[in-house]
Amino acid sequence: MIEITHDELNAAEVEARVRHPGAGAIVVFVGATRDNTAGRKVLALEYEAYRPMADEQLERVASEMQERWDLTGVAIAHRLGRLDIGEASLVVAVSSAHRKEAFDACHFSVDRIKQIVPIWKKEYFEGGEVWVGSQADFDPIGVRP
Amino acid sequence: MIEITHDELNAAEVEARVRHPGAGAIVVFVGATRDNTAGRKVLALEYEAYRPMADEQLERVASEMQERWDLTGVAIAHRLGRLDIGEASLVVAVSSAHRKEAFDACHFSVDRIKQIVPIWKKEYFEGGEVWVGSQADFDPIGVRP
Amino acid sequence: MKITVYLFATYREIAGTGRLTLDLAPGDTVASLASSVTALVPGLPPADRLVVAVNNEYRDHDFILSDGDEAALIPPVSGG
Amino acid sequence: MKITVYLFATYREIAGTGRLTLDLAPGDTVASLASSVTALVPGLPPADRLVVAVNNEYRDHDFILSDGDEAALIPPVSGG
Repeated sequence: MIEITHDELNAAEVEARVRHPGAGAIVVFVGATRDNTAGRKVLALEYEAYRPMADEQLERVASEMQERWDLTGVAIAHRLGRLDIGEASLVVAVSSAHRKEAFDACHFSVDRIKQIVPIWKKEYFEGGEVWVGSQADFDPIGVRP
Repeated sequence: MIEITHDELNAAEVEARVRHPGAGAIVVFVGATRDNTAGRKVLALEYEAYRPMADEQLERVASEMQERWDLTGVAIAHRLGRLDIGEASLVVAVSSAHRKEAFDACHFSVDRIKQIVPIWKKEYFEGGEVWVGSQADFDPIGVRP
Repeated sequence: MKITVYLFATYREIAGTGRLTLDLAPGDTVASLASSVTALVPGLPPADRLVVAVNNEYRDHDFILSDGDEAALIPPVSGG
Repeated sequence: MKITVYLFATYREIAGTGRLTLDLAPGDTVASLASSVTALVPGLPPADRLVVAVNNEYRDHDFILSDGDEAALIPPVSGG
């Protein structure tokens, strides 16, 4: 249910993994690379992961979701490597009997991935590049799910 | 951006309609037909709409979303006719620069569709069938978005 | 004046038809329409509880109808 | 004891390498490791601010290391 890959992500394929006869709601999140950050034009992005820790932390996020909500399926896929603008970097699919659980769990997962999963994004601008990430907000041990 | 159809829904196709270079987040909701309601086994479902009022009310939901949140795309597709268990009855796709807007707008749309859009669902059980819908909760004029 | 009234889902099944034509007086409101329909069709909810759309818009019971309006009785919706 | 330390993203670029090997004493903690790395690699954040994983788990600075542990300096993450 967890996948980290250099291949292009296919949201439909990730969604298919959470289909279930008892699922009334499926919520899919697709994180895509934007053409700007704070008004500055972004040309491309690159994602790097610490594996297998990133895989284990994604598994942990999925477990936290399953513990906290009554879900019929969870699937998470994260892309690595160089991405063009508009390409999907993250796909999370969640299914549940009812929609509130699916929405809440899916939203939680994205927040949580951005707190604890050791994956880093570099943005390439015209004439520069920068690793994204805020030292001030980063506290993967202290932050609670 | 609004579609009411007797054909099978394709979530990937609906999602593709909201892709945008400024979109960092796409949230897709898929409403699927469940195999049970309050523990009773459901065999199939049927959706009926009052058209073109249903189309107009779906457009209204999309407009309310666009007014309330800063979105880069909205697409809604609702299925009509007879559906087997597990088939998608509703797909909503929302894109935005940031994920909170996309999640909130998408969740809102589903709640709102269930308040005001003149579409009805009939559930077929073994030995019976019933039109779903609660008279007590139905107040499409009084309810505010 | 002639007003066409469409019925859907459970109301259509109760009435045994999806469409009625009512002859109402000029100045008649949605409330008059609802009373006329419940008088014609036994088994519907009470007239004052009926939700009515006129020309594809939800309308209050004091809304005044015009000749040729298309009305619809809207049972509790259950799409999604 | 030998401890391997991996560096990622901005830390890897600052260090010019993705991997260091430290020779630490038995009983040394994550805090000792962080100090050793910042002494070796100028330009990193202060040692007490470094987030460290040991064998794929985030660990507090008082966590005691064992021979053969795989450690990693984790810069602020930005996946998703």
